[in-house]
Amino acid sequence: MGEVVGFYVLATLILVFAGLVITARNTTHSVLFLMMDFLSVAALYVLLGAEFVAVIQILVYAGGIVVLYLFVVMLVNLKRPPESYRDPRRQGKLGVVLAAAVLVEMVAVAGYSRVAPAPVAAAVSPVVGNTEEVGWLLYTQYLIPFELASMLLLVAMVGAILLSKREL
Amino acid sequence: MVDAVVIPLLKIVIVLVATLTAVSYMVLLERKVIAWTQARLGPMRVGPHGILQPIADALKLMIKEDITPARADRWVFTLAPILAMVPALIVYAVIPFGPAVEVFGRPVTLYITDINVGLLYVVSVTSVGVYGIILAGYASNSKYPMLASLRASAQLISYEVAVTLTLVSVVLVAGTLSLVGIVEAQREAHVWYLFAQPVAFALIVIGGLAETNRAPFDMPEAEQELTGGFHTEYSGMRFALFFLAEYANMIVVSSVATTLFLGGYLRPFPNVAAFGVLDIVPSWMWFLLKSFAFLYFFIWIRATLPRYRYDQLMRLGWKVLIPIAIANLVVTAIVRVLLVARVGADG
Amino acid sequence: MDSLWLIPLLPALGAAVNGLVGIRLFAKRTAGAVAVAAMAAAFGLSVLAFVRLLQLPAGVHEINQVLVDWLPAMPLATHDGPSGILAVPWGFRLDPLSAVMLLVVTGIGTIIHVYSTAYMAHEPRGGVARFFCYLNLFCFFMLTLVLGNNFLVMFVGWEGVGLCSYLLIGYWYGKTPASDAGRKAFVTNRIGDWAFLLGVFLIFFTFGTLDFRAVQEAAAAMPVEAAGWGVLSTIALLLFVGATGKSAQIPLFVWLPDAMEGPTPVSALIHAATMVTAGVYMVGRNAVLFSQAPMVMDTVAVVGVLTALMAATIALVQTDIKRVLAYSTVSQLGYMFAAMGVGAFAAGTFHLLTHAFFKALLFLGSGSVIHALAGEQDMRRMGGLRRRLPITYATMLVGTLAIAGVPPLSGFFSKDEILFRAFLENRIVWALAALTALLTAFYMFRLMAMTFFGGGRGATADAGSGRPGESPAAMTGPLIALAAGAVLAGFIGIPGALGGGNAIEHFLEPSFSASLPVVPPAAAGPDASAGHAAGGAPASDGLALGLMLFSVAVAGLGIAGAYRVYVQRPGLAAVLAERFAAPHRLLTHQYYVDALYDATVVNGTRATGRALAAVDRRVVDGTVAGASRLTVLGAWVASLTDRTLVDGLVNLLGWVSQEGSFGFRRLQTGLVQNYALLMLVGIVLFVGVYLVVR
Amino acid sequence: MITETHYLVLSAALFAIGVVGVMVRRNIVVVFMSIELMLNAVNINLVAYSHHLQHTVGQVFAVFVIAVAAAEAAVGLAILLAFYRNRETVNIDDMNLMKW
Amino acid sequence: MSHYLSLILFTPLVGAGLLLFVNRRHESVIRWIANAVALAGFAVSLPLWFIYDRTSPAYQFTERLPWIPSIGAEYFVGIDGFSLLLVLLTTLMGLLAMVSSWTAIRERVKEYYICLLVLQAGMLGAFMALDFLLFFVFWEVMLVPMYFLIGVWGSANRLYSAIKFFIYTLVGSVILLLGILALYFSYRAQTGVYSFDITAYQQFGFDPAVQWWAFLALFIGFAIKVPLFPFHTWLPDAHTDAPTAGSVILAAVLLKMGTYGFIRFSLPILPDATHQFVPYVAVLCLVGVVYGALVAMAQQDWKRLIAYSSVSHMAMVMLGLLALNPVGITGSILQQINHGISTGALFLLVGVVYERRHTREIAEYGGLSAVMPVYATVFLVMTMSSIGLPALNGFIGEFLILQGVFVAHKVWAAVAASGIVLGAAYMLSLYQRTMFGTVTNPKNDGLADLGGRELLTFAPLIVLAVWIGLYPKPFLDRLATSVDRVIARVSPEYGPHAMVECGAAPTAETAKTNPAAAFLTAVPCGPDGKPLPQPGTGAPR
Repeated sequence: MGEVVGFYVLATLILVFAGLVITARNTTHSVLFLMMDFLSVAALYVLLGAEFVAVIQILVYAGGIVVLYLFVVMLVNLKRPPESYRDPRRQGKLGVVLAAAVLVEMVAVAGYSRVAPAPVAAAVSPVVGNTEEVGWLLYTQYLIPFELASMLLLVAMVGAILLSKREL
Repeated sequence: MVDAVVIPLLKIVIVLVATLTAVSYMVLLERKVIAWTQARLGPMRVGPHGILQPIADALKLMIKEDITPARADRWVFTLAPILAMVPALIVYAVIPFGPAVEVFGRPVTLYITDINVGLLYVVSVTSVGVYGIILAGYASNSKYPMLASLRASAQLISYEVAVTLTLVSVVLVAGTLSLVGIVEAQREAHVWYLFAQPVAFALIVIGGLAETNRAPFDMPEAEQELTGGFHTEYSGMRFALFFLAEYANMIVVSSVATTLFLGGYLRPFPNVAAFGVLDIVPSWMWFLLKSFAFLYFFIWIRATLPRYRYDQLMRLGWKVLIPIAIANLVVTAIVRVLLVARVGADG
Repeated sequence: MDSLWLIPLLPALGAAVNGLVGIRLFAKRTAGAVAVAAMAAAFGLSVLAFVRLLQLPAGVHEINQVLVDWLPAMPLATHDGPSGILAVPWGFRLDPLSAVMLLVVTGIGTIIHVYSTAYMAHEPRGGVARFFCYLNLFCFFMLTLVLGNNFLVMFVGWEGVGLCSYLLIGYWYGKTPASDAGRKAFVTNRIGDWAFLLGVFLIFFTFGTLDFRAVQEAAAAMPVEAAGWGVLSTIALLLFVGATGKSAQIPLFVWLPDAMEGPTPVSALIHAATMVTAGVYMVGRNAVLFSQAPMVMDTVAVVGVLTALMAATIALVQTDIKRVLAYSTVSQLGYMFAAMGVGAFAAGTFHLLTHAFFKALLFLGSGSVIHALAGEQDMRRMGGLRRRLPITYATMLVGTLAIAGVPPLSGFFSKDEILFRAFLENRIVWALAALTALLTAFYMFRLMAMTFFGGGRGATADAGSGRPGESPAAMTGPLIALAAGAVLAGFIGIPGALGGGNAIEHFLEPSFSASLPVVPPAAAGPDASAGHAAGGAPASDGLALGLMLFSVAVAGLGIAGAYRVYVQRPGLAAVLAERFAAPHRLLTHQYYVDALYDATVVNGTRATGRALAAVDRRVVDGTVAGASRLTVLGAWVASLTDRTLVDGLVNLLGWVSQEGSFGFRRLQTGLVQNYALLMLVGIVLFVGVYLVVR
Repeated sequence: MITETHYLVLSAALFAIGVVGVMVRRNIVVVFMSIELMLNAVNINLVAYSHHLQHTVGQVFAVFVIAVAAAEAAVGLAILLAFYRNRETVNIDDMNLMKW
Repeated sequence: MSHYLSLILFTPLVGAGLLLFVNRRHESVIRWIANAVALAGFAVSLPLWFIYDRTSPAYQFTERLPWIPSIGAEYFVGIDGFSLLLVLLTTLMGLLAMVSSWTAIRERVKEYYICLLVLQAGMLGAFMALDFLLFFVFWEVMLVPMYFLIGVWGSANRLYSAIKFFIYTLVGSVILLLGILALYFSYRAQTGVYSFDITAYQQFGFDPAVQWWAFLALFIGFAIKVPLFPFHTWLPDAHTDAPTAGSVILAAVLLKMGTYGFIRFSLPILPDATHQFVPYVAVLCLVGVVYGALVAMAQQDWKRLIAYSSVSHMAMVMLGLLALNPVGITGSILQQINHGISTGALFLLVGVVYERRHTREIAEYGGLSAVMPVYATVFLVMTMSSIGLPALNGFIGEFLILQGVFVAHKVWAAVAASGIVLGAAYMLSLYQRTMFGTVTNPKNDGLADLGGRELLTFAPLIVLAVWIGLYPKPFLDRLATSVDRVIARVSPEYGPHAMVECGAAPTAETAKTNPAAAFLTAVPCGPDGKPLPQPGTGAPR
């Protein structure tokens, strides 16, 4: 019962906020809605029993990435109307149609697909608790992808610094 | 029903009221301490030794006109103080003021909840607190608040990295993210982590000062440069919220630092029976005493040190604190792997 | 006294102290004191060593001391197969010959060091220390030369004294003539050294050793090359060429007069008393070897006497007081070589000894004059100094009489001995030597007359009354000491004819013979080869006395002539010069030898160098450059082909694909969202296919 | 009863909203944010399946996705800043120089 | 198997790698690191001097690993006496070159030091390699940093000189490679083994025809490097335009590669061809000695003059090898060291004034003795060392060479010895023109004398010059067995070094020939246990 209510409330919030993100005229408001959206998603994760991902979602997305967006928004378009020029070759409407098609197709896929709930052994890790499990997997089975991800972050960091500094 | 709803609600109310009261009196304390430092008396008029001053202040702020600047972004202008205040308050959900005690024959924990990612929760919630400041600056549509908010956000994000890295080393020692777990780990380790992780403690203190925009890192509200900082355009109750949020954050930082490094609600030498006499002071009292010491330290620092320059601040954060934090983390990890018996099943 | 090596080491230490510390820190007096102390100590040790030598048991005439390996044993073929071993130790040897030289070098060296402390007193502080550093270093090398027991150690000293001579001549390096003279001296010497070195190589190749004693013995064992030219002659000639360089004989004498650019004590020590006699010493050292090569001996005698005569004639017309003395030195060295050449090794050495005294005395005296006249060296601007510089005058007079061969001064005995031996050996040599003696007496008294007699001229007059005064005691003292030596040195070699025992000759005898049976001088026959080897006095006392009287007369004639021309009738010299203008010019230009050398050897070498440099640049390097140009040309042709033919094909392909691409490129709008749109189409299709197929 | 299908539909809807944002908006910041929305949709999917299958690996991948998203945001915004400095605009239609 | 040589070899490379990670703007950090690495390189190599076993004829400290097994190439390093001295010379001169660059180089400091370090590694490798292909690789490795040193940090005409240097030596290298391959395939054809192992080649008798061609190829490759007349014209240009450190390394070490090549490869591997070629090569050497000296006399450029003097001296070194007897070869190797010391020092000295005045024109100087007395003194010592004044190092080398050559061929020695006279002429002329006279050029008035750092660079060279001059035995001892090995190949008529027992009392014979021997104690023993030779021994009776 609580789960159902929670899901629908959160789903509504997520979709509404997402819609507001792409429709708000003011970019700052878009960013704010994005933050709200992420917070809602984080709550959804809690609902799904993934506290760690939820916290990370807040920490990284809400606390980091969105702040970054906010920062950039403040730096680049405070006063100017953002969308003055429109390229005629860009098929925006066609995009919307295609998005609808994707939605339909995906829902269809979702409707068709039925994955058996327990084909995988439930407890592969010797630790208990959500965070511990994630950590365990990260540092054993997915160690190399994890290191690659950290490498990617490092490269991205260096790249971002190089790109955004005027001169070194 | 009582356990699930009433008691938590009661605890929330108590914590909120206590916090807001404490915040009010923090203001008074600060004014008094600084006055004494500067050989003045401080507020003396309202009540004996100005003891009622906070009430007067609160009244003043409530009845003051709440101005919204003409070209401000109204919604955001209002949202900002709320976004500043809310994270400061909801962090209290995981602060352990004391262990489980018996109240009216019913076991009651002296904390609202204990989640297993408590520390991460604290970090992530405080990281949201930065929005209040940025949005305040943005929404005011005015240059000084704008500058202040950019400064503040950069500062907060920068120091968050150092603080988080430092916290990881504490977590490494404790083996858990739960704040109660960390306190209990200190009991089992027979040592406050102040002594096990002195470097981390120093980093947290410095980082905490920066995270709460306290002197000597009070750049976002540097009066001399920015005419009051990000809340220049604010007045009345919305200003009061910012004001309260800052002090609430101070209390949060003190509480977390106490929990992590000073053994939280534990009395000194919790495992030594000979000091059992100290148990006459209740555990939550120990917690408050330690936190108070921290708060006092904050005020003391403000009265003592001059403000940093902004570039110095950033250099300190990125080039000193973060490398030290990483080094500390590495050393801790190595020591942990080599010396300390590993928890859990390590294959 | 097993520490011969200490004798050269002491001056080396003095040089090191003065050179490393003194130039920066020492006061002038300190620098001088250090150097003098080093030399005095070396002199003391030398005397001890000499005494030790005298005390050796009968039949033993040398002290040999080997320190360490210098060149360790290495196999090297000699003329008789690959079994030879080249090994050279740092070895020192004291025998009568080297003992005499040792005493000369350390004794006169000490005196001149003392003299220098006063003479150089006006130099800047660091300069004095530098001077004494060089001077001590010179003594070190000279002693090494004297004491070395093999050719290579001797060569160390041989070249080392050359270096010091170079440095000391160029002591006033600011003066171009001084540095020129230094370089000239060094390079000229090097030419001699070239021959010397080749001689050394040949010695090893022939004898398989470089040790003096071993070489002498081996040479003595070989037949005398009286008839034909052999390897010993070659060796001897090469060594003699080396000696002509060091001792300023024809043809390499030109450097010595120029060397007078150096400070006067240097001229006295190096270019009169010690270094220039190294050649004589070296010939003496290898007396046995030379004796085996009579043709070379004759060459030595002829070259020596010719040099003596030539230098004496040049000295007649020189006006620079030091140059007169320099030519006089060349002349006297010629005398010594003549002596060596006629086999009178002991006489030559004796003359070396006496010459060291009186020539050093003369140089120091001239230094005193120059010092008094504040640097004036031109005799035409002197005169009448007799009263002003009484001590200098007196001592120089002693020296002059000695060099002129007036009995009983030292020069008389030594020179007379040489003349006597030459008379026996080779009358032509004797005649020329006698003529030289006449000239010597003449030009020396010319020098005295122009300097000390007559009225004040030029510099003397300029100086006015009161100045110039007599030089300080540190200068006159050495003069007196040397004068005493010039008077007394002769008495160690009073010939048998005068009732003396000719002690020096007996003393030196072992050095000039191999380990052959010692032939008593009286028993030696008039036979030429035996005479070379033994060096006795085979003629009667009467002849000896007659020759003595003759040479005294010759000396007297020279003195009288000079007195007549330069004192009694001062104008006569100019008249004579005018009358014999052509010979006079020839003499004043030193027979144009310098000019000849400059024109041929020096400029020839330089021109060759320049020409070769041009060849190097144009031809040798030009070939390289030409090769590179050819390569570049080839590359150009290749690149032309490449551009037109090969590249053309590639370009064709490129052109085709380019033209084709123009059509497709419209697809690229550059708009991100268009690309995203295409992606989206892909997704839709993909998922659609998935849904249909599943 | 909420099944994983609900989550899938939610995620599909969120994804579609993101797609629309990418296709329609010309403010590149908003386009970026739309991409973040799409990534979140993916994450919802992953976490939902993690829940459904009772296996943590989905969350692990969600963490990876977040990491990649952070990297993408950092680099993307840096490029955007560089572009903005040169062109004084954030209009995506003005960014069409990368063509033939 | 010891890894000691690899340690020495890779120390500079590690330093170069380290420098890659230093920001180019931190010039003093770079300087400190580079100098510290060079010092470490020298310090690491120094123990070789002491632990090298001078009695063993084998290659020592060998290290052998497969490198390219399919063609038989190996990582095979080891040293004998020759390479011992040259390796030590390399590390020392590398250090000094490094120290001397402290203030001279102000641009592209980082690249400069990396070049120097890589160059040093290349040189060390070439001296250590016992695998022909490995040697060739190091030989080529040296080329590139030197090219950059000249081309980037050189003076006015640097590009021309750099390219000339590079192409000229590269041509030599290519021909050298042809020679190497000829030997390689010939070896394969005769033994069926693919190998570049020099130690095997040195034991192996190659077919005379192959020897002839291989010698010719090797000769051209090495002669260009020596450089032997008429292949020398790259040298003056390269020297003139190279920076000081480049000149120093070039003169002190790089030129030795050529002569080292002859002694390591040509002579022992191709003894028959060597005998055939000796007269022709010797004529080139003699021409080189005289020609180099004469041309040097006509130079107006300080560095050019010294460069031509190098041509003359290196021709002399070559001549010593061609004597094909122990003394000549020993002298030749010692003279390589001497030339490294004295010519290296002379280039350093030019560098000192060049750094102050930025001209090498001799006419621009004069009277420096007055303003720079210490400098003049050091210059004098090194000039004397260069022209072979006895008691300094140059004499020992020249004497041994000439003595050896004299035994082999008298006329050669007579002609070569004239180089000594000419050497004195041009060097003293240089000395006079620069040091003597009064200061006529006002720009020279205030020139600073040698500073502490500069003096420090010269101190070891002076010490070495005097040491070798007075007591070369330690150096010659270390060469003895290696020389024997080469001699056994080219002049088998010589046996191994004669060894005389020491410590014995003087024999009757000695006592007879040397009466004073009674005053001596027993035959003294040298520090190495060998007897000190007595005068008179070895003389024919």
